[in-house]
Amino acid sequence: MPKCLSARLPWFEEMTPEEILGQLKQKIGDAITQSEVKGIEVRLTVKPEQSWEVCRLVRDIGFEYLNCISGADWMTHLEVVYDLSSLQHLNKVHLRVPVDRDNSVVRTVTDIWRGANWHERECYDLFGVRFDGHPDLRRILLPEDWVGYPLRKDYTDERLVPYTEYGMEEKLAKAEGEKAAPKDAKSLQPPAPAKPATA
Amino acid sequence: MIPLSHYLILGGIIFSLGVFGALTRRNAIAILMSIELMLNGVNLNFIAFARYLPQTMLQGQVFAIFVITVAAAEAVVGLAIVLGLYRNFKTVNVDEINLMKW
Amino acid sequence: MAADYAYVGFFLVVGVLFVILNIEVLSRIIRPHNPNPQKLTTYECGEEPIGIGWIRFHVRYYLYALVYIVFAVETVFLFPWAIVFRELGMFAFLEMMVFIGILLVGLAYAWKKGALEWA
Amino acid sequence: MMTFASLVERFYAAMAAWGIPWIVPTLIVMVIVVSVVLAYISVAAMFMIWWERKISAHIQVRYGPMRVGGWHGWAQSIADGIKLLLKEDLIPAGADKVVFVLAPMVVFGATVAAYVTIPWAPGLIVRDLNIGILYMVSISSLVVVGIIMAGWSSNNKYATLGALRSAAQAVSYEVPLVLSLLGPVMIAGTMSMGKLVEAQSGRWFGVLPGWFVFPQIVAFLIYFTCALAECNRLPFDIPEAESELVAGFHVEYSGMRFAMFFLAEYANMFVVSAIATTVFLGGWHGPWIPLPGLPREVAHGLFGLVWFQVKCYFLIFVMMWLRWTLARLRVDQLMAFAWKVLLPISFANLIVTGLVLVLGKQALLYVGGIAILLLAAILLAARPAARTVRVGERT
Amino acid sequence: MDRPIPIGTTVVMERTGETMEEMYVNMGPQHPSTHGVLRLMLKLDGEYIIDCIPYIGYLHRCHEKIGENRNYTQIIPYTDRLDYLASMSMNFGYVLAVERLMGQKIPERAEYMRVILAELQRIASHLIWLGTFGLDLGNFTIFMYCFREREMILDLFESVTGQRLNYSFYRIGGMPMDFPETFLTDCQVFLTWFKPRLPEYDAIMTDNILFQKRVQGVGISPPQVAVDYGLSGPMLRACGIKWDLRRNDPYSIYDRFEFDIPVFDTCDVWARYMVRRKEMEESVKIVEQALAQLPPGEVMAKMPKTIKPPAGQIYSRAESPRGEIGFYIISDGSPKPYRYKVRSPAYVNLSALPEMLKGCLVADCVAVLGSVDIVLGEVDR
Amino acid sequence: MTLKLGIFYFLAAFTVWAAAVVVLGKNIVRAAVALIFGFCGMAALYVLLDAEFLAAVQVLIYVGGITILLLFAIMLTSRIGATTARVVNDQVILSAMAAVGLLVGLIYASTSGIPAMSGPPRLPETTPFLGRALLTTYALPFEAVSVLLLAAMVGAIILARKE
Repeated sequence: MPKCLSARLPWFEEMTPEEILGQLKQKIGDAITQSEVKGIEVRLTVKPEQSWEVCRLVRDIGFEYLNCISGADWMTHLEVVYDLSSLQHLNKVHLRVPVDRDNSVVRTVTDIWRGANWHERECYDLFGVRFDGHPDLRRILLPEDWVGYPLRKDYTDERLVPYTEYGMEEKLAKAEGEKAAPKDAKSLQPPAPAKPATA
Repeated sequence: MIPLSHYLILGGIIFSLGVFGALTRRNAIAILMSIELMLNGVNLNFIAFARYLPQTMLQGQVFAIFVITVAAAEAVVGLAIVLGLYRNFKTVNVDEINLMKW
Repeated sequence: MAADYAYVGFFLVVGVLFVILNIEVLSRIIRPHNPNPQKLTTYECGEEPIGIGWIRFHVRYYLYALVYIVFAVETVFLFPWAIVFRELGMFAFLEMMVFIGILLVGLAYAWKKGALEWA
Repeated sequence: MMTFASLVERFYAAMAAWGIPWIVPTLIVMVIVVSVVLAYISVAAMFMIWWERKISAHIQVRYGPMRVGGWHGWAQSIADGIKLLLKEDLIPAGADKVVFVLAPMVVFGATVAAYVTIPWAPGLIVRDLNIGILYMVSISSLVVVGIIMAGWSSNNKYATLGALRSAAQAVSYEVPLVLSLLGPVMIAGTMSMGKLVEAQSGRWFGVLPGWFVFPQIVAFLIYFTCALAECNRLPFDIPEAESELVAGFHVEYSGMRFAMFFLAEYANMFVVSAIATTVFLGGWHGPWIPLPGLPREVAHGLFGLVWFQVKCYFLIFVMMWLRWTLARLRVDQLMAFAWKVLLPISFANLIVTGLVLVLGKQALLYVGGIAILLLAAILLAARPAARTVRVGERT
Repeated sequence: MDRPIPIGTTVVMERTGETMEEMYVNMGPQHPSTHGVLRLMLKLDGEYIIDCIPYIGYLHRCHEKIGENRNYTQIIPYTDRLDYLASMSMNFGYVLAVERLMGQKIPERAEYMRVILAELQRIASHLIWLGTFGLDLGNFTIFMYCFREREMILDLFESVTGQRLNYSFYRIGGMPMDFPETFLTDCQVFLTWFKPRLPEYDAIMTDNILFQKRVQGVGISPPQVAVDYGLSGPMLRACGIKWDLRRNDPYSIYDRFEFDIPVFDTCDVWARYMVRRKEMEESVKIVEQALAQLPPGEVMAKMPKTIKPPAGQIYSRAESPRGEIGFYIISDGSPKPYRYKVRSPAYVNLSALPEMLKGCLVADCVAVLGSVDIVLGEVDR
Repeated sequence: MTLKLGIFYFLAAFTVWAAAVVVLGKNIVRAAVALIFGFCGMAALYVLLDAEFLAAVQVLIYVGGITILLLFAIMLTSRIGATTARVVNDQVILSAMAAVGLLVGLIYASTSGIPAMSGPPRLPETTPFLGRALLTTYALPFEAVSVLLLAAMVGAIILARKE
C-alpha cells in the first residue's frame, strides 16, 4: 500500500498556472479555443471533439482529482464544465466544453476518472447531455420515466409553479382587489407574517 | 400391555410406505427421505423387540443406535451425492439422470 | 418412566393450544381484518419483490450441517459413556479416546479442506 | 411433610377414597401444573421484556418506559401485549400458509415442553426425567426447526436468509454446547436434572460450594457462549440482525403470531439460564435458615426456589448486559468461532475431565480446568488476531 | 487486510455453473440501515455480494433548480437542507462561495464565529455518524451516548441561532448576530465534559475486539481507487492521503490554528472509523484555540441591500464533515445565480460504494455503507 | 391399559399420516416438514416402548440434524417456486403392488409368526445399560462406527466441495 500518492503519480513540479497553460497549449493547442488564467486557476474552453484528449492530458500532467462535472445552459449552447484539481498543489483547471443544444454529445471521461460516472449521469439527467461511451447512462436523480431535462432554461412543466418575489402575491391581490372588489379584498388577504426579529 | 404385533405392524406399514416412496418418487432427495422412513420402521421393530424380549439384554436398542448412526452417515453421503448429481445434470429427478443407461 | 413423558406430551400439546388460543381465538375476536393486495405483498424494503424468496442457497450451509451431524452422532455415544465410564475404568476411557481421536481426525480434515471456512 | 409432592399424594389419596378413577386426579394435576408453568412463562417473559428495556435504558443513560402503569412503567409489557393482540394479522399472499401457521406453534410448544424438567426447588420439579439434560438439548433443537419453518414459509429473502443463518448457527453451536454439558454429567454420573443438583450439594475443599462451575469453569464459559448463540442473543443475533436482515426469520409475522415468537425467545432465555443454573451453579443450593413456624422441608424449599430464581435471573441479566454492550459478529466469524475455537477447547475439557476422573484425583479437576483456561487464553491471544491499532497510534 | 478478499465469486460461479444461482435483494428504501431512502440492489451469491447497484433520487428536491429562482440570500435556508446533519458546514461552504465570487472580506470576529460553529458542527456530525455506525453493527448503546453529547451541541447552537437543526445562520458578508453572552462559558463547559467522553467511546467501540473484527479489512478502497472516484474527506484520509481543505486549500482562518490531519492507511472501514474518531479530537482543539483567540468587533460587513455579485463563475470548495462540499455558481450580475450547482461529498463518496462492496458479505454491506457516512439530503439534493 | 392403547393408536395414526405425506406429498419442503412430525411421532412411540434415550437421540439426530440437512439440500437443488407436474415416476402401479405385497407379508409375519409376548412391566433405566453394552460387548462395532463417521464425513466433504 503506497503511503503517499506521489509514488504512483508523475511528480508534478510546482508550476505557475501560466506555465501549465503554456504546456497545455504547446501539446494540444489546437483544441483550446479560449484560455485565461485567474488566480491559481487555469480556465480553458475546449472543442467538444477533443475534450477527452484534453482531459487525459490534464490528468497526466498532475490534475488527478476530478472535483466536479457540471452542466450549464447558455441558451445558445450547452456547456459541460470540468473542475479539476490536484492533491499535491493548489492549482486548478476549469475546463469548459461547449456542446450543441440539439445534438449534445461529449465523449465520456469515465475511463479517465471512474468517479465521473455519476457526475455524467447527473449531467445527462438534468441537461440531456449524452456522454458517448458511458457504461451506464441512465437518469439518476429523477425517475426513469421523466420527460425533459429540467435544468435547461427552456424547460417547462405544467406542474412548475412560477416563483414570485416575497410579498408579490399580496401586492398582486391588493392591486386586483382594489380594482375589482375593494370591499372583499381584506378578507382574502392572508394575515401579514410577523416580521422576523433582527439583531 | 400393547401387543407386540401392533408395533410390528406399524413398523411394517412405515417400512412399506418408505419402499413405495423410494420406488416411485422422482426427486432424489424425496427418495432419501423415504429411505429414512424405512430405517425408522426397522428401528421401531428393533426397539419393540428390545422391550418385549428383555432376555436379549436390550440388544435391539443397541442395534437401533447403530442404525441411527448408519442412517446419519447415509444421509450425509447420500445428500452429497445428490448435490453432485445436481451439479452435473442440473436436476435431481432420478428418471432424467441416465448416466449408467446406454 | 413412560408416565413421566405423558407430561412432556401434555406440555407440548398445551403449548400449541396456547398459541392457537391466542392467535386464532382471542386475537381473532378483537383484531381488525381487512387485508388488501398491497398489504399482503412480501416485504422487500418497500419495493416490488424481485423474484420469489425461495432461492437456492450456497453449499457452505450444507457443509456445516454435515459436520454437525457427524458430531451429533458422536454425542449420542458420549452420553451413555459419560454416565458409566467411571465404573468401567481406564479401558472405557481409552476406548472413547480412540473414538474421539478418529473423529478429531475428521475435524482436522474438514478444517484443512476448508469445510469450516465461510469463504 | 408438607412438600409439594406430598400434597399431590394426598390429593390422589383423597380422590381414590372418593372412588374416582385415577385418570381424573391425574388430569387435574396435569392441568394445574401446566397452567402454573404457562402462567409463569407468560409473566416471566413479560417481566424480562420490561426488565431488558429498563436495563438497556439505564446502560444508555436514559430511563426507558416510565409512563404505563405508574412505577417505572411496570405495565409496559402488558400494554405491548394488548397492542399486539389488537394488531391485524397478515399472512403474505406468497407464503406457504400451512407451514407459516405451524411455525410459531412448533417454537412455542417446544419451549414450553422444555420447562418439564427444570428443578425449581428441592422436590419441586414437574418431572425429573432420567435423561434430563439430553432431553433439554434435543427439545431445543425443535425450536430451530420451527425457526427454519418460519423463515422458509414466509417466501421472503430476508426471512429465508435469516432462517438459514439461524440453522447454520444453531447446528454449529450445538456441538460445543453438548460437549460442555458432558463434563458435569461425567462428574455426577447422571443426566437427571434433579440428581445433578443434588450432586452439587457438597463442598470443594470444604470451602467452596460444590457447584460444578468451579471445576468446570471452561465448560461453563463455553456453555454460556453457546447458550447466547442458541437464543440468538447479541453478539450472536445474526439470524435476526435488524440492521442487515431487517428482522430475519420473523420479518413477515405480525400481531399475535410475532408475539408468540417474542414470548418464546424470552422463555427460551430462561430455559438456557435454568440449565446453566442447574448444571453449573448448583441449582437451588444456597445458604438457608429454617424459618420459625415452618417445617424444615418447606423452608428449605422456599429458599431453594428463591436461590434458583436469583441465579437464573442473574444469568439473564448478564445476557442482557452483553447485548447492550457488544457489537454483532459477522456470520463467517461466528462459524469460525464455534468450530475452530469452542469445539477444540470443549474437547480438551472433556478429555482432561475424563482423565482426572478415571485417575480418581478430583482435586486435579481444578488444575486441569485452569490449565485449559490458560491454554485457551494463550491460543486465543496468539492467533493471528486482527491488528489492533490503538487510538493515538499514527501511521 | 488480514482477511483475503474472496476472489471474485463470479469466477466460482462460472466454474460450477448454475449451482450457485445469484439472487437479487433490495436493500432499501425501507431498510433500517440505509440511513434514509437509499435503495441498493444487491446481487448475492449466498451471503456474498457480487454486485451492488445504488438507486438514489428518492429525496430529490430540485435544489439546483430552486436555487436558480432565488436570490443569493434566499438560498441559504435551502443549503441547510442539503446535509441536515451539518447545516452549519453547508451554510459555510455556500456563503464562502458567494463571498469569493464577490471578493468580499468579512470581519475577524465573524470568521472566528464561523470556525467555532463549523467545528462544533463537525463534532456533532461525527457523533451522529458514530452512533448510527454502532447501530449498524448491532451496538445500540453507543448511539445513545453519542446522542447525549450531540444534544449538548444542539443546545449550544440553539442558544446562538434559535434553531436546533436548520440554522441558516451564516450570511453573505458575516454573521447576523453575535454570540449570546453565555455562549463562551457554555462552550467551555461542553468541551470539558466532552473530552473525557471520547475514551468512553473507545472503551465501547474502538477497543472492542468484536468491533475490530467487524471493521478491519472490510470495504477496502485503495488510494488509487479513492482518487479515481474523487472521494473526499475522511474517506480519502482513510486511504493514507493527507488531504484536508482546511489545511491544503486554507479558507477562512483555518491557517491560524494548530491541528492535525488524522490519516490512516488501511483503506478499510476501520481506517474511516479511526479518522473520524480522531477528527473529533482535532475539532475540539480548533474550537478551544478559536475561543481563546476570539477578537471583539463587528460581525457583519457592510453589505449592499441586494447582493449582486459581478458576472463570472466560481467553483468554491470547503471541507464539510463528509468531505469536499463544492459550490459552482455562475453569476450574470443579477440578484439570482444564473447557474447554481452543488458538488456534494456524499454523492461522490457513494458512487464508489459498489467498488468497495464487491466480494463482501451482506453483513459487511451495512458496515461499509455506514462508513461512507451518507446523508441522503445531500446525495439527492 | 386402554389409555395407553389409545395413545398408541393416536401416535400410530399420526406417524403413518406424516409418513404418507412424505411419500405422496407434492411439495418437497412440506414433505420434509411432515418428515419432522413423523420423526417426532416415532420418538413418542419409542417412549411408549421405554426407550427414552433413543427417543431423545431420535429427536436430536433426525429432527435436529438430518431434516435440517435435508432442508438445506432441498434449498440447494430445487426450484421450489416452480410447481412440478409430476412427483412420481412411471412405475407407480408396479411399486404400489410391490409395497402392498411387502406390507401383507410383513403383517402376516408379525401376526402369525411370533408368539404372543409380554415384556416386564417396566424396563430399568436404559442409558447406563446402553453405555455398558457399547463399551464392552459392542466395543468393536463402537469403534467401527467412528471410522464409518469419519469416512462419511470425508466422502461427503469431497463430494460436496468438488472444485
